[in-house]
Amino acid sequence: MQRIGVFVCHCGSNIAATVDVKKVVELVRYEPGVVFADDYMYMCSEAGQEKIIEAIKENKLTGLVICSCSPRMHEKTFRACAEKAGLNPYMVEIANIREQCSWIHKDREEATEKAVILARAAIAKVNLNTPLQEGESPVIKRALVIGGGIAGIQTALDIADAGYPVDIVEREPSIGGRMSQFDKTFPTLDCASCILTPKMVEVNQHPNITLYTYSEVEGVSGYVGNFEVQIKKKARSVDMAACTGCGECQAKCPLGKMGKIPSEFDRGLKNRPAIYMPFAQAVPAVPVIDRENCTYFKTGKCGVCAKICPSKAINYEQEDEIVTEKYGAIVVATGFDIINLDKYGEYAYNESPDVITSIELERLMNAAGPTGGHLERMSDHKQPKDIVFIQCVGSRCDDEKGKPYCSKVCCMYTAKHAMLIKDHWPDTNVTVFYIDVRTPGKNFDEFYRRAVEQYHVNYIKGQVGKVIPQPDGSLMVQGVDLLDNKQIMKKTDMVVLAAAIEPNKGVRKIATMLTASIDNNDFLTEAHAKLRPVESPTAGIFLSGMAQGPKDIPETVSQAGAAAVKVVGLLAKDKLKTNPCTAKCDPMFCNGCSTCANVCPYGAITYEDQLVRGPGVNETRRVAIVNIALCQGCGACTTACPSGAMDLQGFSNRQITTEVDAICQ
Amino acid sequence: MKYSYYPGCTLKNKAQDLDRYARLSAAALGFELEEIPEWQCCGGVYPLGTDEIATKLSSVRALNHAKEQGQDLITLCTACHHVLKRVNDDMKNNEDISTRANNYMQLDEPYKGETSVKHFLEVLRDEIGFDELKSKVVKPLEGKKIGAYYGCLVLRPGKILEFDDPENPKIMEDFIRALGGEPVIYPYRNECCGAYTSLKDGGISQERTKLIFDSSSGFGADMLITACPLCMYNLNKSEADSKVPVYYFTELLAEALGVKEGE
Amino acid sequence: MSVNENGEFRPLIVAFCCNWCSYAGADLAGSSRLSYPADVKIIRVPCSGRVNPMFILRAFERGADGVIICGCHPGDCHYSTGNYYARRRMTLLFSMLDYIGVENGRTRVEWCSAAEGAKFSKTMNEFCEKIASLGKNVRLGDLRCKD
Amino acid sequence: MTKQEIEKNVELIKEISGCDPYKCMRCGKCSGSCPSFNEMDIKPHQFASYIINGNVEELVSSKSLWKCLSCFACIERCPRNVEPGKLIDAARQLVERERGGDHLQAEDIPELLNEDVPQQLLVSAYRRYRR
Repeated sequence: MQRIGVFVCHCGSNIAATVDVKKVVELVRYEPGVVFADDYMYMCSEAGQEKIIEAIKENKLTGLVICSCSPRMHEKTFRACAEKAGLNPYMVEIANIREQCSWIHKDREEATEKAVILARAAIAKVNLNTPLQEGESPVIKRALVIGGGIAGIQTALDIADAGYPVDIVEREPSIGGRMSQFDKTFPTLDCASCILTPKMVEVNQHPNITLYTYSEVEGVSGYVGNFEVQIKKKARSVDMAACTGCGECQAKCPLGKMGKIPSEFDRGLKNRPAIYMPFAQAVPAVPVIDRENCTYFKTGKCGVCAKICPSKAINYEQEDEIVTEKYGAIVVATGFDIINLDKYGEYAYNESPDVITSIELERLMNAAGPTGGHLERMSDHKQPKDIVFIQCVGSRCDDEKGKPYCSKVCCMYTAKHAMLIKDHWPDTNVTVFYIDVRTPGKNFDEFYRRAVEQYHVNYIKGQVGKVIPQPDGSLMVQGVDLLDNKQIMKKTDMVVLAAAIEPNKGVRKIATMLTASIDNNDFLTEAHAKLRPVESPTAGIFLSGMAQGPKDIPETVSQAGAAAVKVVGLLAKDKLKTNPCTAKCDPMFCNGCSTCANVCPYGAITYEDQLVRGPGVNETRRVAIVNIALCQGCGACTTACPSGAMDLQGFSNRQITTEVDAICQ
Repeated sequence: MKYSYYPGCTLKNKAQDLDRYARLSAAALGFELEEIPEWQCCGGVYPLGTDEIATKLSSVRALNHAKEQGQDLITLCTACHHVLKRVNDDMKNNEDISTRANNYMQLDEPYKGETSVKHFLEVLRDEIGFDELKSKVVKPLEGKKIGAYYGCLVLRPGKILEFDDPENPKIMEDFIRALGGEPVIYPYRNECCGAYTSLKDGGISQERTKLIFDSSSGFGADMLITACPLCMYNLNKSEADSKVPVYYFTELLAEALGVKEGE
Repeated sequence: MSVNENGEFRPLIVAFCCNWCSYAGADLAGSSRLSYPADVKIIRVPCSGRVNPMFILRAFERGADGVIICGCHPGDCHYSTGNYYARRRMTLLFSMLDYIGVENGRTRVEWCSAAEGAKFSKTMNEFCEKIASLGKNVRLGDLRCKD
Repeated sequence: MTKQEIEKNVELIKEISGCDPYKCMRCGKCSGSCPSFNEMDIKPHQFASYIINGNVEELVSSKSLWKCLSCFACIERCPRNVEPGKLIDAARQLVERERGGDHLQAEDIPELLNEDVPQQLLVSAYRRYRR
């Protein structure tokens, strides 16, 4: 018989305001097995834990029930506390009377009654708990970073500097990501490539970093400390070792002059050859052949690049290659893109070349961009004298077209764009239509105010209804000034749309492979929104950058560093404790039918011939064996098992049944 | 192919051309418009109120008739198209309206939005196909720069009508191309002409139609086509200097198919 | 099942929630203060695939008026496939239960992610309303437990 | 209107329109789209706040009711699914359903007619302006 102690937490007034904790203590005191019951203001506090330890020692407790917040919050805390007092940590059960009781019910009597029932269920379960021992599994001391933008780069550098090998997998031919497309960065206006390029070079030269560019993650298996990942290195058609990056090939590619392939890097504002480096500072400085467009791959004729390459690096025969590597931790830094604007026909983005997105404007203002940094209209290559910015295109929407969240960076980059334009071409009129200007961040509001006060950028509160291309090539912007209560018809030369940010399209596939959860907007979810912001709920998976939610560069770099620290903390361990709540087979009932192995997602079940001895049985037969290093404790096998031989420790059939009984009294 | 056809009030009267040329063209293209017997007026306006039931019943009758015939329901007038499609959507997706309307109707089998409502243009695009139409053209409208005037009722709300992209439609432009004309794309093609208020309040329509003609003429249109008798009336009444002739799209269709003078 | 002092029927509802998505969704409903009736009592399981039909039968046997199983959305299962097994298994079980008189409305499988606190609360409210409209469950009860 | 009447009318407008005015974030895209903006005294982006704040009396006596063209531009473009066009239509219903609320009298029709007026203009005017 267990000797159970029940501890009811007030959680300040979080629980006590709705649940009569004293009454709970009185009512559970006489439950079977309970020898001690008490309440306290904050059970999770130092003093609260001391109280528990004392009670365990004084009353020789063998099991604990803590009636408190969600086990997802403090189960670990109380298990550690039990362990301190010499009790097996798996003899602790939590009755969730905060999130699932006091916070959602208003009626005190009702909530108290429910709290008692939840406590009873936990007590009933502890009565059947058995001490469980955590296993151990080794940690592979190597990390994988998916995505080579500023987030991935920073995470990889920090891990590598701590002394652990890191691999970066980047889908594009070069690392650098979105930031490499930008011109200047807010709020200090330093040049994006000036601060990014050195980091890219450092990544390339770091002895602890291996780069897989033009590569994608194809498959992931394993678990924290022990992932096995397949990486597909797409055929570059260029021998990386031989290529010197001289650029002859892309200069001579006949398709370069024909201007048929829009450059992805320049967002279609410029064309590129079929063999290309996305931009001059690409890392690695090795071009790729875009096989879908290359004449040689389409018709078998051409071969100019192979002929002129001085180092004979072109290899048309190269094939995709799959590399398999093992990692202890994986960081997802897949970044973002902006939404497709096809559904926003009212802004004439598809009709007029002079309606552009902010990223296109970055390229247009970038000295290395398609116009050499000269701001011009794509229709007639004239410098615009009047520019209108439209904010929140697809952000903060509650319809089918847009995104419900604030994209967070648009207010600041628009202020940046406005100031840079005014700086270079002071006689340009700049107007910004905004709903709200959101500038939380160090020196951010000052930055925005500078745009208004020093540069006289015209900020109009109100949204634009329609952008109307005019026969003379200008654009008429029909919007509203909500503060003046006037409809505005404004003639302009160029319109820049702050399109909503969305997670990179590939993230869904990657999240599925990693069993990392994503939210309704496809952003990766954190293990805890406040307390574990750079970890995925799936152990061993970490989050860095925009993949987790909209954020600017300073925030991304901080998060990237935080993710790196978490990874290093994991890799620094030689062994990890494994979840002891694993499946266990009772050979007495097992007939080796293989049903369990078929449903096990981890391949943790094997079979062996065993001598089974029991009442009326004495034979050697095939029975299931669970590999506890692989078993993750999902319990699929226990439900599938036709003979009831398979059970899950910590969530056994008897334990759950007794919980059902306790609730249905 | 046979379709149930809902002409609507105006096509029997002021907009007989829209109707007549559509029938001639349909015959030339090999499909038949079978007019619903004893159809009732749709009311010309979709009643937005969620509690408006009686005003939707005439549409439900037409829709149910098409269902009984096992045919799709075709309209030409954009207002009828708008009303019928939206009522049909209510009958399909709004349980409350559907139940109450069916309670009134006392049909043998309740109507649940089974009929598919199509605008004549949609039939051309989705059933006949513009390529096929192009091959049947005998008198292509060569050299004609034609602006399509959609108006509002045929496009919006896009998620219910599902006619075309409500902000950047192209069905009428594709139609013009199929007839051999040159479509002129101008931004006011989906802006309202103010027609609903023109009976009591002509001022707005004058202002709106001027914007429409200025924009279309500015981009080089020699003529406009429309599917809406209400827009036709309004555009015709415009006093804009930039005014160009306006035709029903079916008239150009009949002309291109060489059946305009037939009868 | 219980009847409160006003003679009002208070259903007894057991919810099995997987640890990774729906239990977290229930927590989120709590921290967002999105209420649902206290009639719902949640039992935490590692995965919806852990829910043995035995548990559901036991609940009805002991007087539950409704049982709901919540798991991760298809494709999002923490263990990859557990919810698919749960879905298939429960389809069969529920049709069997319906056959013996435990109406389909009393049993339900619902997907709820860790981010869907609002959905969790909405689902529970709907389910409670449904059970309240169906009234007390009279089938499967273990008569030995009754007075 | 008494306080009760106002509350009743607010509820009625919400019910008839099927819209939730609380979803409005005051972005003004409706007013930036409205072809009749300059004709209106209460502007489309204000409809929601008039209802939220219970200023129903002003709203129902506003000329905006009769100036809306029912072009659905605000409904199409509203990023929050508030759909101001439906709100103003519901306010118009409220007026027309009152005794004597008709905005168009049958005896006025002959004067408004000309030989080109299409039938649907009359039909729709009847439906829009009369109970």
